[in-house]
Amino acid sequence: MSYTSAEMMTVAAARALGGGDICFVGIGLPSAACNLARLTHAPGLRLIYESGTIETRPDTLPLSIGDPELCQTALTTVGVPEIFRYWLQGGRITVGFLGGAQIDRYANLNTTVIGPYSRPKVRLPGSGGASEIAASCGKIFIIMRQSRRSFVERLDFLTTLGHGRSGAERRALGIATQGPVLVVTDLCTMTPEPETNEMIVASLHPGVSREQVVESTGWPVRFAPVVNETPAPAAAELEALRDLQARTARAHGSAGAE
Amino acid sequence: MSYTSAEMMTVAAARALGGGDICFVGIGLPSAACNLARLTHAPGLRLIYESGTIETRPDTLPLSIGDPELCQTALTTVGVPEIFRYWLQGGRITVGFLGGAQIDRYANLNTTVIGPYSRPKVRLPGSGGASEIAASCGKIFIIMRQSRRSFVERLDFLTTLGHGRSGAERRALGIATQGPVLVVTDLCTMTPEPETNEMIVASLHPGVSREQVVESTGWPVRFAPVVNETPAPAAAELEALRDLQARTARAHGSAGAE
Amino acid sequence: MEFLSLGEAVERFVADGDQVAMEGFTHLIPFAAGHEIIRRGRRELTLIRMTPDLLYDQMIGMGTARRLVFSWGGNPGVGSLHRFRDAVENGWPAPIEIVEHSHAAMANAYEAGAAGMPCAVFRGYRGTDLPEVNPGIRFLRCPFTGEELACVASLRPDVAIVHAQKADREGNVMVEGILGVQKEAVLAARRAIVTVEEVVDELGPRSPNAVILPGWTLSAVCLAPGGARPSYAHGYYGRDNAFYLAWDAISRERESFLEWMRRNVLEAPPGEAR
Amino acid sequence: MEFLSLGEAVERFVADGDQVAMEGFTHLIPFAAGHEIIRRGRRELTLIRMTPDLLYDQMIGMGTARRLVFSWGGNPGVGSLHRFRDAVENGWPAPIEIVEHSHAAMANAYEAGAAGMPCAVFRGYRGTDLPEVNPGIRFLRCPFTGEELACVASLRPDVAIVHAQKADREGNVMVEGILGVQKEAVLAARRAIVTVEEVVDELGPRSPNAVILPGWTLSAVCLAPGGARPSYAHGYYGRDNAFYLAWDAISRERESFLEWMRRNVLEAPPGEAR
Repeated sequence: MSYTSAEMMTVAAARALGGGDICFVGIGLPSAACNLARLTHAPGLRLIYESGTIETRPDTLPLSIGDPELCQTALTTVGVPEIFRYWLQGGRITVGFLGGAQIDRYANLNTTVIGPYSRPKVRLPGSGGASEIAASCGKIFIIMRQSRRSFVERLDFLTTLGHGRSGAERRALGIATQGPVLVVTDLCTMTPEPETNEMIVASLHPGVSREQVVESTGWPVRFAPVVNETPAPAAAELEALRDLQARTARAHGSAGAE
Repeated sequence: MSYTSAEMMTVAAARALGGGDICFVGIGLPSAACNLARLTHAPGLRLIYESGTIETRPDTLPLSIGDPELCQTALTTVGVPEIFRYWLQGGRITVGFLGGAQIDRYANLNTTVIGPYSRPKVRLPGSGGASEIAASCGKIFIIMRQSRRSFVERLDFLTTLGHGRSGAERRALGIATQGPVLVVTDLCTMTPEPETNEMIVASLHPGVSREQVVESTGWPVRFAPVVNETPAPAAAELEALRDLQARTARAHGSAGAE
Repeated sequence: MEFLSLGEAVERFVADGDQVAMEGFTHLIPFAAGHEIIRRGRRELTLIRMTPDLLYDQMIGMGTARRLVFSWGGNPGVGSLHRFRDAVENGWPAPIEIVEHSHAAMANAYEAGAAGMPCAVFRGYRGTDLPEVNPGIRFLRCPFTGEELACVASLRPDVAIVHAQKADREGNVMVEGILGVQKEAVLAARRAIVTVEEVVDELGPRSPNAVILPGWTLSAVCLAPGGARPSYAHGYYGRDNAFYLAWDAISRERESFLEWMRRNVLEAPPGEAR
Repeated sequence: MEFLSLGEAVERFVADGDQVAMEGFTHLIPFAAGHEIIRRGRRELTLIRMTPDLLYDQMIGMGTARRLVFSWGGNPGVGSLHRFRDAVENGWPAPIEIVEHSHAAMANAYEAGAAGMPCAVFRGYRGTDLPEVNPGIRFLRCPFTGEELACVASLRPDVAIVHAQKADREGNVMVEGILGVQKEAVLAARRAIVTVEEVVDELGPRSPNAVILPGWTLSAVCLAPGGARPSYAHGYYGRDNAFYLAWDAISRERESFLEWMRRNVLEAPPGEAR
């Protein structure tokens, strides 16, 4: 079965989630990956959205973080102060799933501005829940399309702490959680190098060359001693993803929804 | 109609409550007075108990602060952290109603120990909600039986701030609420003297002499320039109170309940 | 609490220069009330909202706001808020001051406001750049563990405006579904306006722990059926996701935005949301 | 989460010396679990509870506790807790250390524990003597207003034990009525045991905002019908106020207390509350 690089990315991200995980889900690509995991190999996966919906089981992907379907299929729904205090800050979440406009080699993220903060060239949405998600979840997965514009040598703004500007800030700040342990792109997967915490390429998606990854990365990207090929999406994975996306497009009244 | 001094006390306390009040109710005498007010002249009175029941309308007096009737007749019931944070500390309560084992001339209360704290002669229940009720409610009413043992020169322990040990502590501590504005006993009512905040006798219940009050007070009690006679309980007030207490006794399976 | 028309409530309780918190976390966004504020030409508002979405995009684009306090400004699942970006990037229709937080900070700041606290203490902002651009983010030490904790001033808006499912005749308002920070915003504010889908004689059978704002915590309750559209009201109508998608094109250019606002808000009857 | 008998749950999750929070604010007090702890002879416990009432009076009188953390120790509406007083005043059956707070402090400390915070900040204790006898009460200044605020360490018990109405087959527990601080106690604790009136296939139709503790926040769920008696379970059975009144005489003397405990707890079958 043929597939797109976006499908490869979503499938690779979904596979990283286990059935025992309790996952704090961001909207867009993370939401697609989390729900795909729940609908395939990890039916026990518990999804929590920052809108307060706990153990939600949507049949279509929500467009927003608080679509009706999320509440209707949830075990229960709590207020937003509670979700941030008892559930996120309280340390109940095993995996947080994030994206961003810019990422650096230590998996710090920028979703605030391109250009200077006071006179931005592009004003992005801002932190939302990300700053505290990155610190409070047991570990963080990041899913982003890879390009020189988004995988940058230096962030214009550090919205969300990965491993910090030197790679060692988490420990220095007394943050006990693991931080970003996986970056999934449309080209490859990356994991932090032991000791340095620099994100290095762990696997290349089928048909992707090292040169393509180098070309698409704004820093001199490095590769793990052994780089595997990411297993291609299985037919069952692709079917589940496409069904989900078709249901979603119908539900949102547009084929354009992701 | 004849009546007891306890009935006079409860009726006098009930009268002080207005229909627009939002009242944080302690158990026992305060609860009887608040519900009597609600069942007579102040049907619009809103009662909140620290168990989280908001706008409760019990038909009998609860024995505890969290009897089933309180929740069953409430507009809604919230958790205890919320009741203390949003409703009490949030400044939503106009009147707090308290009692105690000891009171001094500035209406400070002791509900902690008789004797030294580390080796108490009598271990009392402790603060419960009282410390923060006294600071956060718009004003405080106190209802207590009067005797030299309970109206004392010096508290063994200051559990709940009235006007402080000098009468001027509230302002010094930056507390903007009024504190105790009324003490109702089985003999008289007391209100704070302007300037000093010392509680002085404002009215004597029918048949009570100044000497009785002096005899029953552990400090050299003073009287307002004009001391009125507390109006005797009206028949309607007494009937409402007795009906309430009879219903309550039946409900609790004992005639002993107050 | 008074039952008022939405127009009268806005007239009496929202003044030029006010700090206004219109909340609703995706769900129950008070569009009808926001449109009324636009129609009445309120100016120089400090708009507070965790997720300024289409409603604040519209209000910013129509020049009601001088300052925005927020933690995530986007069209959820769609992309940018073009009017918000145009104001920040190009000062159109007027420059806007921004006070930027994380969601956790704003949720805690509303909670602290409802609780009558001057500030909120939480674990946040560690290792991020936001404290460098927002002087309202401070840190203090736990006296027991020595841990450094984030501290922000509590939010105490002049007026909070929220939408809810229903009110009874006493103005007690019941909210169900995704609750967001609406209860906190109302309890934190000096004044509060609630628009509702319907006014009923009795709230009826419900959980003993139903989320209810007693009438005495509110300034005004206004009947505004459909008042959350294109957002939604759990149990009443769904989210108009197609409109959220369509907004991207409508709002991208100033002209198409203004034309849409003229037809759908300025010249629309009061109390009606699109 | 595992479904266990109450005996097994206590055996595995409550150890000598543990900090144990058994909560329930008048409603849903976990008597059956407390009796099981007494039967199994647990010792040196730090008992935490806002309102130590009959259950803790019994546990203290039977010598399970070394320390009590509390904010109001009485028989509500009746009078003293005689066993608590005997322990504090006369050291019988053993001296007990007390750590005393106000309700607001304990409610905030549980909330902070559930929120993973090291401490709770609130407005409290001003002008009172408690800070003089409890070194765990500190004060800090709001960095924005300079106001002095109370600060107490968060409560993080080794184990929380609560009673609730029902659980589904996944161990998701639903609580209704007077909620107290049970949810906070469970989320603040390292381990949590919940006893329930019944286990059902599905929690069934409910408010979208029903108070639910997901199974994965719990260590054990134990079926214990009537497990809150003489306290009560909203929707199941009422409060035995007559017993609360009768307890005054039963507990006044050591002999009558011990005799009652022998007959009604020590020699009673496990899992059954009076």
